[in-house]
Amino acid sequence: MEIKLVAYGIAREIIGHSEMKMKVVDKITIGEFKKSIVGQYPEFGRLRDLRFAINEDYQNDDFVLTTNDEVVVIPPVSGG
Amino acid sequence: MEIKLVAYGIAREIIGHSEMKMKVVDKITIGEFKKSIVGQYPEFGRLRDLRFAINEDYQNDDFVLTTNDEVVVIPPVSGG
Amino acid sequence: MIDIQIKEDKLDTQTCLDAVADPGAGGTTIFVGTVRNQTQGKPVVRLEFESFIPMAEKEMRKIAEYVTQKWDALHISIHHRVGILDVGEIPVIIAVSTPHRKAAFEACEYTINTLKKTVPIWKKEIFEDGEVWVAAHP
Amino acid sequence: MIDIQIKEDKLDTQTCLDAVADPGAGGTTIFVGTVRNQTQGKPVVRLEFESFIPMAEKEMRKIAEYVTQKWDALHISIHHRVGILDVGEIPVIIAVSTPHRKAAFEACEYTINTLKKTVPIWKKEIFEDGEVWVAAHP
Repeated sequence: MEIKLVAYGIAREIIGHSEMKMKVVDKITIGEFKKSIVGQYPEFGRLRDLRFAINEDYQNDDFVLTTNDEVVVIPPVSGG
Repeated sequence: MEIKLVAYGIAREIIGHSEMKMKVVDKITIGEFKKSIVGQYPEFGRLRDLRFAINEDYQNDDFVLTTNDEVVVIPPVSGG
Repeated sequence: MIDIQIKEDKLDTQTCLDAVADPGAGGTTIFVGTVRNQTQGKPVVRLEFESFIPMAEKEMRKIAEYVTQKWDALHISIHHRVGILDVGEIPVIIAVSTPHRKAAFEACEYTINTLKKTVPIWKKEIFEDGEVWVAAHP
Repeated sequence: MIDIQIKEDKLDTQTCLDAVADPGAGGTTIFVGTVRNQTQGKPVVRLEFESFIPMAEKEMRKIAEYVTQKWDALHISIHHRVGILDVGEIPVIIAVSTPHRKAAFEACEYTINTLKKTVPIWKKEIFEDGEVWVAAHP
């Protein structure tokens, strides 16, 4: 299935795009997706943490992705 | 000897004046003066506390008054 | 820099903020006191503040000097109003700038707490049916 | 009342103070963040902030709702700026009004601390010789 990946901050710079379409296995979880993306972009493994948001909410590792989901990569935040 | 008594807030209302000259015994301490004034104006005894300032500083009970000192009665403060 | 003012005019937050601005500041905490519309459920009509001003300024300066040293405050501004204040008006503003934010909160809270204990300023609450010198009695 | 804003325009403290004004407020605490001129001794040229704005607003609202309940806050205003900021400019203002002052300090400090952990906003420090995404690496 296809999902849309959206990236901000250092995640955007690591991926090289702020948005891109990706093919992933059906019913992939956030945890599995995280492993796959860290494999593809090893720099993600060096970050202090890496979270993912769907529907403008942080989602746990066991959250199951659906086709056309917009998955936002949230690198360590530093507002304020 | 004579001193000048200056009173603010509820102390002014208890004494009925903001300033007045008072005769006191020579070398009276703040502690002794406090007893005398509480005796004269019993309402002072009902306050949460009663402090005295000379030269714009709080003074302890053992501070010895000098003639013409300006003694400021400081009832419980409530700024802010 | 220490900025201490006691005055009858209205207080202004931006003025205090400007007084503590510093390129080395990472955080500024401001406390703004306001006259509440009630005390223990009883409607307040207005407040009257009086002060032994030269001593009050001296005591505020003592607090400001302690805060500057203890929390490495860059600047501190303490403005207090005296006279008659209506509900919603501002009797006190305290602004503290520090290199790191935690210190700004601690320093600002210490300042207002200590001001309420040591600075010779007195507040009378005026109710519909009487008046009370705040905190005078146990 | 909860007032959340993320914007490119300059932030204004008086605006946040007005947003939390209340006749029942006994104290208002304001935290004003400022861009420091250095980080660990290294001169900072400017900062760049970016945000996933709809989620950032949602996360700020979660904090504001928690604060309102936990500390009985009357009103809370959280303004955050995005874009390019120079040294001395203000990236964030938080104002909280409460019936009693202690709660205002705790609520305001909790809000800035939590904002820095949960709200999707990212800050890049630009130095003379490079740039760093703040807090990205351990």
